[in-house]
Amino acid sequence: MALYSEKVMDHFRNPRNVGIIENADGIGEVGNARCGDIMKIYLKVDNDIITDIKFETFGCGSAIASSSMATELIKGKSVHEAMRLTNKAVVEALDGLPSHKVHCSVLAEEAIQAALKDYFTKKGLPFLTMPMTHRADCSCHEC
Amino acid sequence: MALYSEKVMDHFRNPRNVGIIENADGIGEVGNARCGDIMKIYLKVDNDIITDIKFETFGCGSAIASSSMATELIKGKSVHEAMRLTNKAVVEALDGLPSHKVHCSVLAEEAIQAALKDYFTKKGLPFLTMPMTHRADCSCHEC
Amino acid sequence: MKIYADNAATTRVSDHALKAMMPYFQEQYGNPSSLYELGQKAQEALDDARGRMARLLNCQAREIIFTGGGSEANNQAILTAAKLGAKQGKKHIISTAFEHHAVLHPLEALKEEGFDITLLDVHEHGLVTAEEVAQAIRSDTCLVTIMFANNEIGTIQPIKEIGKVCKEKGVLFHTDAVQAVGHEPIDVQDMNIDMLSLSAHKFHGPKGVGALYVKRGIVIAPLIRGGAQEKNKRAGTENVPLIMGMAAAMEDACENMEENSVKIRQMRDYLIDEISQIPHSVLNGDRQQRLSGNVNFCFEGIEGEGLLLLLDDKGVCASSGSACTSGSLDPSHVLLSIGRPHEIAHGSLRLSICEDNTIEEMQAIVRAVKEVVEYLRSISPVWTDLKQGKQQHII
Amino acid sequence: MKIYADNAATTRVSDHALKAMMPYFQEQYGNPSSLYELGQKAQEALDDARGRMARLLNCQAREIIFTGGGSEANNQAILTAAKLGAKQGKKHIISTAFEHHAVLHPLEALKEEGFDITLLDVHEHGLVTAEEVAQAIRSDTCLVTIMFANNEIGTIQPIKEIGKVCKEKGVLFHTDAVQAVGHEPIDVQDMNIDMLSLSAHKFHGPKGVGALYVKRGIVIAPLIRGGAQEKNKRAGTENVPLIMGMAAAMEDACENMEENSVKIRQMRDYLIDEISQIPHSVLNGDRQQRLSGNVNFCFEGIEGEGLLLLLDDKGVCASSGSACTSGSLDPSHVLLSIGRPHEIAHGSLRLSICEDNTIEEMQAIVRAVKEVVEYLRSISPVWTDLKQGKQQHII
Ligand SMILES: Cc1ncc(COP(=O)(O)O)c(C=O)c1O
Ligand SMILES: Cc1ncc(COP(=O)(O)O)c(C=O)c1O
Repeated sequence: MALYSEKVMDHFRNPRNVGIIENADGIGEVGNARCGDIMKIYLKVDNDIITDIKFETFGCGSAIASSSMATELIKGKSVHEAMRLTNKAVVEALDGLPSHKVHCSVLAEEAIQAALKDYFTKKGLPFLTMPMTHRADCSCHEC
Repeated sequence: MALYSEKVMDHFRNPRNVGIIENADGIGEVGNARCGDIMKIYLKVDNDIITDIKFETFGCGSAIASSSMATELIKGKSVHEAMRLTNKAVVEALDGLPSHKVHCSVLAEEAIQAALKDYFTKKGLPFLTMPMTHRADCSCHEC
Repeated sequence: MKIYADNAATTRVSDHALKAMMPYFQEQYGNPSSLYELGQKAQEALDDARGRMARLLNCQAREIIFTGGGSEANNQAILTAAKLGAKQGKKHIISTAFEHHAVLHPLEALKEEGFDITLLDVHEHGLVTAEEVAQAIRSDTCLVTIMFANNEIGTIQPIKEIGKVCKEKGVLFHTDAVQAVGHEPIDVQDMNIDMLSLSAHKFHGPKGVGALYVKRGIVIAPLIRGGAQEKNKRAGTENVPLIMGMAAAMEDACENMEENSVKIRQMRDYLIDEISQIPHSVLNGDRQQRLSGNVNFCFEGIEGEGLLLLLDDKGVCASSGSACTSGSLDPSHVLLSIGRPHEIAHGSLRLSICEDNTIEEMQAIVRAVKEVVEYLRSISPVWTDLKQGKQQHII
Repeated sequence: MKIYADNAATTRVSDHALKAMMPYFQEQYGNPSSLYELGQKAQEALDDARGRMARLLNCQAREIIFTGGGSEANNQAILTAAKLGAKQGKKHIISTAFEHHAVLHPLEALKEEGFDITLLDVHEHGLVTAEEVAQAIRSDTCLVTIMFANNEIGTIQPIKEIGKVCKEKGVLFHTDAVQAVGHEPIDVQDMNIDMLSLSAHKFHGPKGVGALYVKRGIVIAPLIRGGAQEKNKRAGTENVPLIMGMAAAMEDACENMEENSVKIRQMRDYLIDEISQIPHSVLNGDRQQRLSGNVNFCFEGIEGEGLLLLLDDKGVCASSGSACTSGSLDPSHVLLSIGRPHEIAHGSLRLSICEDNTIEEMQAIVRAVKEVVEYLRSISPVWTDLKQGKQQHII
């Protein structure tokens, strides 16, 4: 397939960490069905380490692959490391995305940020978002 | 060839009555080189009968074929019969001409009229042209 | 093995069409405008193709212009009507909300030039009525352009009735029949069609060639200007081989139409019946007034692209709307036009079948669709919410 | 046996080009906009063809738009420049008197829209100079469009020098290179060409497909609107097979250009030398600055159509000007532009040869031309007058 890299197709066809975590320590959901993409991330955190992570995604091939790759990239990492995950890292790990699909990687980053924020909030800790100047704009015309 | 009928191609390839008559009794020349068509008709008349007729033509395939056919149609006829030759008769005898080539048959008619007029004039006889309402217009844009 | 179920996007060139093209690439390759035999033979071939196509539409050969495809034909038809309209001070055009972009985009361009465009509603079933057209016609209407059959949801418009209305009101009527030619019976005279666009690659002819029928007496505006080809109405050396392929394919399609559509409709109905069993799915477009080969569904809780990619993995070639907008992230304007909300419109599947398909293929398609929809729902947060009652089902 | 000597009208599709096309009619027939593998493979093929053609022109792949031929490319280039010009209030266009109708007719249409068109004189040799272009450029000039090589008399314009002038003056420069691509070395960057039109069937590719090169940064106006193909610049399902044939043919033509042109030029020079011996004949167009394969003569006292028909009878396929105006009764505007009087311009012959021709064929052509010219003069009243001194020879 010319549209997507082998890596994208692999993560799309065999997404890692699909599912739900009951009693998750942090949950983040971004996107909306109008735009055609929703990602939901569930975190299990033990001693600041992300011991388990799951996702559910409604969206195109690259949205599913981005979710899968993003969860892989932070699984087993500390929440602080996870906060530094950028969409760029996701795109690179996927061997690239077509330009009109880059917004999927942005969504994945945002979903993880949202889950982390939920985790910090639940713990009563302050949450400082990273400056996200590197972000590609969402190119969906509807939102 | 789709452009021209078999008849046209036959008269173009093997034109009848090509040439010059020295001391002709009537000569007619019509058209001009600017427009791409010149026909010249030579008549030999004996006792009002066209005993010989020749033509020279500068022009396209249908101009040559029209000259050839027109001369055939009046050869051996009386000058009065010849005066009634119409371009329509030439077109019909040729099994048709493409619409943008009909003016060639008109030229042939005119060339014969001109030659007859010359004959009558030389004889000091009045010459009454036929009303030529049936004529297609010359479609050459230059004249 | 691959199952090709995207015949509305394009079709495989038939053996007969290919055979009709072959002599014109390397043997009868003359330019039809050339005087010598090689050229005149090409001209004769063109004349012959034009005559045969005209017969199939019930028009005269000189009423057909060959174009580089359906889009070009649509653009030229609309330009023609706009030029004629502008001359008479009539700058109102009526169309529908779910036309192909090759109609909508030229209309948008005309809007910028001061034309007033009315896009009729196609309602939930994807159909307009002749009465609605009649009501929309104004004294300054210069064109009604309504597609014969929709390319996404396959609904067939009441063209004959619309033609009658346009004739009565004296308004030009164009129909984009790209999806209909070779699939539905068409008679331009009986249906009072003034202009009609067609494209060869939708009926097993080659891509990149089409035709525009324009009723005698209508002054056609050229879109491509230059040489005197097509009686000065469309410049460019004629694409002789592809035109011969188009004529052959159109003949086959029209002559075998009845037989083919019985077979195709049977497969289509099987697909519709089976896929309808998937919970929270909905057929798009009227079930009766639709192309024999068109199936179009929306599934709640999933998005179309993933569906297509996984179907491809299972050997099924399908689409989620029109092929030419697949790069876009927006949901199909056609599905929105029949009132599907955005969230549903994203999850669509079009299957378009032809006489070369088999019932075994249909069974495989149904299996694949059911599996893939179920899988994608299993990883969808939307579906989870629906299941848990956190959101209400729309369909 | 037929001798084809009208390669400027169209060419025979090469074996290689045909072979490149064949897989895309019945096997890789997918729509390049489709998501599934069959479609994506077609897309990859298109990308590949685009890249290969770009390399041959020394431009980037994204600077190439595929079109339905040379006429369409010319129309789109001119439309693009006109739209850009009109926006800036610049409505002056410079071209030459002997452009192809696919340039002249769009320019005439623009004239009606208020554009001012300067057609440069091409002088007796059929050449313009860069200085003349420079002098004609005004502050409101939005486009210079000058053909690379003339289709009738084969003269090659000083494109690089003209490109330099246009660059210096900041004016868009388009060249109709339909007769030059595959025959003359072209480097759009080195030559400062902003837009370039080409057509496959002039270099042993198929008819009905071409391309427009547009330098990055120039906002291209669509001529055919609709789907998102060609990045929204040219709607319509891509003609994959023919595009593949075009790329293959262009590669062959460019790669073998030097070798071919040595051979072709030798045959051309033989023809010119021999035909020049016919009394009262004249070569049209500069002898040096001309296409390797072009021979064009006027003969006094005869008319071209008869010449062509009789040559055809002798097995020689030739033309008297451009193929696409052969239905016309007017003499060629190209011959008039180089100052040939009407009476001479009617009696023209174009022979355009390619690498598939042989020197034996050239000998047969020369014999045939000599015989036919002599015969037609023998039945021409004009020739009689010239012989008898009643008219003066012009040539
Ligand atoms: C110089 C030139 N420009 C444009 C064209 C038009 O090309 P096409 O016939 O592919 O539209 C031709 C030939 O027909 C040509 O010789
Ligand atoms: C309804 C309709 N109109 C127009 C077109 C455009 O035809 P083409 O791709 O031949 O330009 C298509 C298909 O692409 C279509 O389905």
